[in-house]
Amino acid sequence: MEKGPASPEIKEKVLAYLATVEKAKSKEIAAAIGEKKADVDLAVKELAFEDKVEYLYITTTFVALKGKVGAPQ
Amino acid sequence: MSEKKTPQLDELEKGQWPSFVTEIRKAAAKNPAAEDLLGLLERSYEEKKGHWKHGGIVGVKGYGGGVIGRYTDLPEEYPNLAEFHTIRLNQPSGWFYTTKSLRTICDIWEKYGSGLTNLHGSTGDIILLGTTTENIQPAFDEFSDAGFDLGGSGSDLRTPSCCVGPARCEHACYDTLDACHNITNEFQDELHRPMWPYKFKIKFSGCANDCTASIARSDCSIIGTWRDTLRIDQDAVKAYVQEGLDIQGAVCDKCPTRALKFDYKKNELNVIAEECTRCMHCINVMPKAIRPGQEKGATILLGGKSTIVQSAFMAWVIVPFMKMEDDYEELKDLLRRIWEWWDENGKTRERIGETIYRLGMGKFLREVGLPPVPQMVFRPRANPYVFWQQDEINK
Amino acid sequence: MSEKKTPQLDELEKGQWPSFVTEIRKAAAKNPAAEDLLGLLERSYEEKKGHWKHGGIVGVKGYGGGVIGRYTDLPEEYPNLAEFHTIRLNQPSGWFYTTKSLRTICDIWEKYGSGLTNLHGSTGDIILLGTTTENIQPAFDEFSDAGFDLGGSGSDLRTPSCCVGPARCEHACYDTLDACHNITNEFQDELHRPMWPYKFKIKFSGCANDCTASIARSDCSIIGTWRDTLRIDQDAVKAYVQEGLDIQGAVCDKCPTRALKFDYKKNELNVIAEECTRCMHCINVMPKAIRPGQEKGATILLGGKSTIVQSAFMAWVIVPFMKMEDDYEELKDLLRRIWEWWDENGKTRERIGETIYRLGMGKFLREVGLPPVPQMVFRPRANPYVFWQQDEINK
Amino acid sequence: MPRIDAGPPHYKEMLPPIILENYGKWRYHVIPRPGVLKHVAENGAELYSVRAGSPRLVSIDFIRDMCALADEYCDGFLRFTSRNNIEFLVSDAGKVEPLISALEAKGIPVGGTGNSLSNIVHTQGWVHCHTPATDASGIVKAVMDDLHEYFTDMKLPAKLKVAMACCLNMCGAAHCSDIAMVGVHRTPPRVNDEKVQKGTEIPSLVASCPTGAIRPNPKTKSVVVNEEKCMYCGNCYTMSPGMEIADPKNDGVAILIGGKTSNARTAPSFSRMVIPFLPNNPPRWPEVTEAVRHIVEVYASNARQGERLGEWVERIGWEKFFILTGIEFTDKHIDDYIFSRETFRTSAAFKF
Amino acid sequence: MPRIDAGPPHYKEMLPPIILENYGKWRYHVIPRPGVLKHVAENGAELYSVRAGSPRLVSIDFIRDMCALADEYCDGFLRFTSRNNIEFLVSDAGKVEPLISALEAKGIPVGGTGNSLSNIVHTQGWVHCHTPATDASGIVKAVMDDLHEYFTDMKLPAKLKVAMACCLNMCGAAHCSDIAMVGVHRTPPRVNDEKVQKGTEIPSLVASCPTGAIRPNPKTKSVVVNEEKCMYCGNCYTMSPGMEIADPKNDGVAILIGGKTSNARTAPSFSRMVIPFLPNNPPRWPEVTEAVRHIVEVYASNARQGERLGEWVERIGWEKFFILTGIEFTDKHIDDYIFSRETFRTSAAFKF
Ligand code: SRM
Ligand code: SRM
Ligand code: SRM
Ligand code: SRM
Ligand code: SF4
Ligand code: SF4
Ligand code: SF4
Ligand code: SF4
Ligand code: SF4
Ligand code: SF4
Ligand code: SF4
Ligand code: SF4
Repeated sequence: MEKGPASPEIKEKVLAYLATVEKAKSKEIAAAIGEKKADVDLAVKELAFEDKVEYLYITTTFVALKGKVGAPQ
Repeated sequence: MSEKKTPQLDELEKGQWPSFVTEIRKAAAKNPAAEDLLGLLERSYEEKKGHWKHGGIVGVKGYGGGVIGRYTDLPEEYPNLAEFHTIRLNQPSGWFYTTKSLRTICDIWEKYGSGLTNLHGSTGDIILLGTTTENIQPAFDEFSDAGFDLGGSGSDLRTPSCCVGPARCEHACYDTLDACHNITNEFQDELHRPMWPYKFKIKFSGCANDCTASIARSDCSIIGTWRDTLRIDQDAVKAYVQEGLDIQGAVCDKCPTRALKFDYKKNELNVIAEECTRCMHCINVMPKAIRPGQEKGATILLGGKSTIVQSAFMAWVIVPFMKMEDDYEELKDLLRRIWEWWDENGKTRERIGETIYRLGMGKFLREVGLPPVPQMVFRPRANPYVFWQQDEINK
Repeated sequence: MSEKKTPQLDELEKGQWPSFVTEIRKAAAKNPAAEDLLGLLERSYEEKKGHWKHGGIVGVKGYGGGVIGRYTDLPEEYPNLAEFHTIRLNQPSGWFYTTKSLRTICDIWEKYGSGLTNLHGSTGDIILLGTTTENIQPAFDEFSDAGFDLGGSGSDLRTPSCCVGPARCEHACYDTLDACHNITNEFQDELHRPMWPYKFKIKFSGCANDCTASIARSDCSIIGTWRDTLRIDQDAVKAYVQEGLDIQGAVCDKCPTRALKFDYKKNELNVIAEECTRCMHCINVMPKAIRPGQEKGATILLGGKSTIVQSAFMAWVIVPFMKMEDDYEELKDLLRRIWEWWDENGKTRERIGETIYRLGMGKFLREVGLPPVPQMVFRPRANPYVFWQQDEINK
Repeated sequence: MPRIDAGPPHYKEMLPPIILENYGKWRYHVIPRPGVLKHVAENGAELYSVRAGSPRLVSIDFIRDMCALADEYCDGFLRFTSRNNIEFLVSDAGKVEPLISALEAKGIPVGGTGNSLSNIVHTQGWVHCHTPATDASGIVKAVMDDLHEYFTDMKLPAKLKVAMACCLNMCGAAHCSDIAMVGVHRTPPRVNDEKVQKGTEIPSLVASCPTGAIRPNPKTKSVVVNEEKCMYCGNCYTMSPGMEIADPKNDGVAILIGGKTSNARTAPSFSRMVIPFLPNNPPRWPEVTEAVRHIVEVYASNARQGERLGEWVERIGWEKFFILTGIEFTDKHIDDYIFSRETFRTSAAFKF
Repeated sequence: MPRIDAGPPHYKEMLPPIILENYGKWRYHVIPRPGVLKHVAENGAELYSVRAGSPRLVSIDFIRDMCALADEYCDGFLRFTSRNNIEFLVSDAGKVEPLISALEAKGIPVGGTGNSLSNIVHTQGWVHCHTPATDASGIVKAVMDDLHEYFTDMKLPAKLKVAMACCLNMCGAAHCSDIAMVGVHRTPPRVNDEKVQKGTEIPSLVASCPTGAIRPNPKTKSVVVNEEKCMYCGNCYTMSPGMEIADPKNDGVAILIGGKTSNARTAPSFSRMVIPFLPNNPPRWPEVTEAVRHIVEVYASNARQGERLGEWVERIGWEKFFILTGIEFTDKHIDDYIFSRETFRTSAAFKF
């Protein structure tokens, strides 16, 4: 199933939201910006390729702006 | 190289079973991280505790999983273990390899990693144990060029795996290798970009022997079966009698539903079709004489997981019989509906089985659109606490 | 008297089974409350709902239970049901009566009540249905003079009951009637003065046939058993063979542990003593030939109750074998310790089984001082979530 | 001054001489005909117990009638069973048949022994309780009329224990019976704020709800019910008369089957729901009587000799039970409460 | 530019010609000797799979060694099993024995087929994980050394599947294995406030505790543990590195037995705890190896042919198992968690 390109507006909204938090689950992002979760997932995917966000595995997987959360001390 | 003493580990090089210590030592001969690992492990053996910190965030561009960050808590003493991450490579269906492909993996891993591996991880991946943050991306790039890709980790679809199936087993009721490969490729996004409440595992077994232990180890367990009647070759039955097999005792008496009748006089074995639950026992004992039926497919079970935290769950039947054909569209469609429901309803770190247990199977079935059938339960509920829907009551 | 039409109830006077409507009608002929009951019940049949209010507080001096207050919600229309309370009389062990004692009850109830009864209530009491607040005390006084006493209600010990046992049954492994009577008398305070988190029921069955359904219906179920080996009379076995009993099929094959071996040639039946679980099946089928062993006593089970609210619980083994002798001191002592623990730990309206389920069997056993034994479980725990005590760990 | 805490009468005062003499010395029994147990003592003494059906809800006239019979045929001794049958204790073999004739003349059935249907253990219903979802005595009468032949005959594969409970409190062993009829609600309680305010402890009421469906409503000093979460158990109504749960349009009867309490052969087991709802159709509840008869008949014609209802179903499998009876399987049959997990089929072996 | 989401290599590229030709056309198999499976295709083609034990944690040198053998004896094709054994896929019958000799010369055992002990499914332990209560590879090595004969021979009543998990996360099928060794903690986590403050979401941490033992401590901006309620599951440590649960003095190994996942004969079943704790005694864990061997031996000498460990215990009863093995039964064997109820003996029928 081809999902097509992500919506640029949603990508912006994701980035804007992530700037306000340390990290978030994509479900939370979707709720916060009022978009469908599937669309947010797609936006996050592209943003990850663009090196703007990254996935963090901290007992469950979160999304954060790239480099915002560091390695454990 | 190393001069450090490892008296405890040395003890584990004795004995008849091949030794993992010997393996680490082999790697240590060429790789300083592997060498430090010997020292660190000896220390753990002395102190009876591990020396690894909580995982950190490392990865490959565009991927949200497939790498497990690992750092020792004694970086001063074991500097080569300051970063010692794991890469999970998606194994080929059925864990089949050419020596060429395995050698390629070894070569790349020699270059970028400790030279230590697990063949395989419990989920099924090729586990490459120990590399640095810096080396992850270049290692991935080379593996990718060589035709390999990352497996899953985090809150995503985990690397599916399957039994040897039709490649080498006479019992396979569907093509487990093809199904595993097809589903894995279909859901690359789900595998590589974690976005769910928690992990989700799929395992494919070709028959009810369940050689991948899927019912215990996967959220979705796909077990081959048949809808018609098992097939008995009476000549082969007679041959088994000749060989001295106690058909009554070893086969009929152990059939859970007593569906098999052995006629001593004619040396004939017959099955009461509607009684057979396709448990595989008789076929296992007499593979030359008994075979699955011809209308083959799979039973889909959901919810398996291990103990943490709500207790272990075994997967339970949600579709008694599904044909495994047409590019698995029916299965894919079902998986999508299940994931959507779980994503909507699951709490963070809640496996699908736990979500259904918490919210009720009725709600799940209604919302995912699966018809309730008695095959879903060992027995109906003992309590009368039924939820009625608005359209079922009298206003 | 009554001119009111009861077309629906009339339908229930038809048919072969004796009719409770006919019974109410008989009482109605003499008693206005019983007459009103016919009307009220007909109304319930029309409206498909009950017409009784939540119970109220009524009772006998010095007693905290034994009377259930009941008021109709239609007192204007059915003035004789404005008060229609139930008196629970403690039945004699085994529900044995002389006609004289029954007639005495009838006479007193004719004087003070509606003339309607349940022989018996589900817990075992003589249920006297329908009297006024005013009449309760005088009725009690006369019952008391006639040798009867109240049963339990509310958060107290409920009226214990027992199977017919040694009075008429060859299987009885202890004296159920004596035990029931003795325990009832020992715990009159607990029976008559509610002081616990909730109700507590005891039922006595003489063997594992459990003819009082104690395992399902009582917090404490006391089931007769034996410690040695069941006794087989081979002559009687041969007689059953003569009569045509299929001993292999009807007895041996249905023994849950396959502990019985029938020798076709000698017509002899033997038991593997250590395999027998004393389920009673073989004895039930061949009472002339097989009897319980000689070292008799009882298994004590705890925690049975019906469905509200945590689901139904069946009672489980807490003492595999207890001798039922010495005035039942061992049992009494155990009951006191259990009640003390429950009183200390139970929440309001929490049955003992629910308290143990919530707090854990380990804690219960340790604090009540019962030794853990494998007989307490069908199987050990599947999870590894063990609680360790301070004195069991290394400091 | 009445005696206090004197306890029940001593049972020994109630026992006929033959029992006093042979107490604990019974050797074996046989069932010479349906409804009659013959117990033989070690010394050869013979006691005949004639078991008679009773509606349980009886008038003193009925009791006096029975006493008259007991005086005539058994020297004034009788007992009741744990299932509310009457047992006449006859020590003179010659009096058994005359007693039976006398009982039958009065319309009292004799039976309930051996492989038969015994009396239905039941509860108060609309006759005396405040929480019923249906009547008890009425359904019991209708079902016993319908299944009468199974009481007077011993033609079932094994004993058949039927129970009736008029609400989910399940007074009786409905939860462990071969067949249980249970009164059920299907709509959430309607909160009567006024009644709740009067004398209900709000915290206890909130705590009483097993699914956490009740929240306090500080404004009204009462509570509100989250209807989505409510499973109509009625426990809140037991706590407060303000939680009006009775709903004539939707209350009715559920059927559960396959429980037992004896330990013979198989462990005691819970009854399982096979019909989640049948309507309340007084006076004779035809849907209920038909459903019960149907289950009894399918059982009687399919089970093996000696197999209790639940043992039969467990042997053939529940999926087969639904096929054989034609009863529809729905999402309501699947447990979604605390111990649901153990009921899910965690196996790929089942029948189609 | 690396490929993204290209997926794993196609399995068909990895299959030897004999498999490509007979894919889905296998007719039956036999086990000519321990460690060798002979699969015969419909057209009579014969494939010999030689199964060899592996420590799983292997170096690239080991893999290259195995590749060399595969090149020599099976045209460069091999596979691994779901229990981490290596299978050499030999299409030339004459090469089977030479291959076995070559393997044995290298100290690689051949076996694990039919009624034998197969390889132990296991996990990371001190080698790579952050949460272990014990090591995995070390115990596995010690146990496999000790039980070697059961791998190379087929003298057990049935297949024996052993698993090892180094903490209660139980990575692997330990919860459904014939024998499972599981790393356990026995003391509550020690809260390291500083670490908790750094990067732990307190509400998630509190919610992670299954027994509600963790409460927030607003003063320290950390949490406190109610030690009475803690059952040492370690889930809080997974959530936060500040919940230090590892305790060298008290961590160790529990033994669970009797699980299975196949549907043959009996339904898949969970493993049950029989030894709640054995001490961590590296390097060879003598208490653990002895306990496992003892259970295997009692099973081997008591079970019937074809009976899996759990099937045997369920037939004889767990009370009998404790007698036969002499293992002490304690309060720790009795479940006190969510699904405890189903494990209680609600029956008066049991063995003494
Ligand atoms: C590597 C592996 C063990 C091995 O040596 O083989 C493994 C290792 C870890 N598992 Fe696992 N699990 C591995 C297979 C499993 C399995 C078995 C399976 O997949 O068949 C299970 C049981 C089945 C299941 O999923 O329930 C399993 C159940 C867990 C759990 C408990 C999850 C649960 O809901 O019950 C956790 C805890 C968690 O996720 O926070 C966990 C967590 C972990 C973590 C990530 C530790 C953590 O808390 O973050 C471990 C990383 C170790 C490391 O540093 O390398 N691992 N884990 C396995 C993955 C290899 C692979 O990809 O092939
Ligand atoms: C009269 C009787 C039914 C009958 O027609 O036989 C009865 C009637 C009531 N029961 Fe019961 N129970 C009666 C035996 C039982 C039994 C059976 C038994 O004792 O063997 C049970 C199931 C076993 C058990 O105890 O769990 C039973 C389980 C309940 C429950 C649920 C308790 C639970 O924890 O599961 C309640 C609800 C409550 O206590 O609030 C209850 C509550 C009631 C109340 C008091 C209603 C209430 O909520 O206040 C009923 C009074 C009716 C009335 O107005 O007369 N009754 N109740 C039985 C007592 C007669 C007697 O003393 O001989
Ligand atoms: C009179 C009574 C005891 C009492 O103190 O009142 C009684 C009396 C006898 N029972 Fe019972 N049982 C009585 C209630 C029970 C109950 C409880 C109940 O019905 O609620 C049970 C457990 C029910 C269950 O399992 O769900 C019960 C399960 C048995 C069994 C086991 C049946 C089975 O195979 O599961 C036997 C053995 C047998 O009949 O083979 C038995 C056997 C007997 C014997 C044969 C014992 C004897 O040797 O005297 C008595 C005659 C049985 C008969 O009716 O054929 N009795 N029996 C009860 C009669 C109730 C009635 O009126 O029908
Ligand atoms: C190679 C492998 C599949 C794979 O894709 O890797 C496999 C292969 C076969 N299995 Fe399996 N099973 C394999 C793991 C399993 C598992 C999973 C596990 O071990 O974790 C199970 C379920 C375990 C459980 O129940 O706990 C499993 C349960 C069976 C059974 C059912 C045994 C039983 O009676 O319970 C059979 C039937 C039999 O052997 O009679 C079976 C039969 C077979 C047969 C005979 C099928 C065939 O005709 O080819 C194969 C040879 C069995 C042998 O070793 O004697 N296979 N088999 C796995 C080898 C693992 C190993 O190295 O030992
Ligand atoms: S699960 Fe069935 S088909 Fe797959 S390898 Fe095992 S026996 Fe063969
Ligand atoms: S597959 Fe299992 S259930 Fe079916 S006949 Fe064979 S042994 Fe019986
Ligand atoms: S429980 Fe046993 S002793 Fe009591 S009446 Fe029933 S069969 Fe007899
Ligand atoms: S009492 Fe039950 S377990 Fe014991 S021998 Fe008889 S049938 Fe078997
Ligand atoms: S079952 Fe319910 S309605 Fe019936 S008597 Fe018991 S409490 Fe009352
Ligand atoms: S009926 Fe039961 S579930 Fe519904 S609100 Fe009342 S207590 Fe809660
Ligand atoms: S079982 Fe526990 S310690 Fe072992 S690898 Fe899995 S998560 Fe780590
Ligand atoms: S170890 Fe488990 S039980 Fe103990 S505090 Fe942590 S999460 Fe809670």
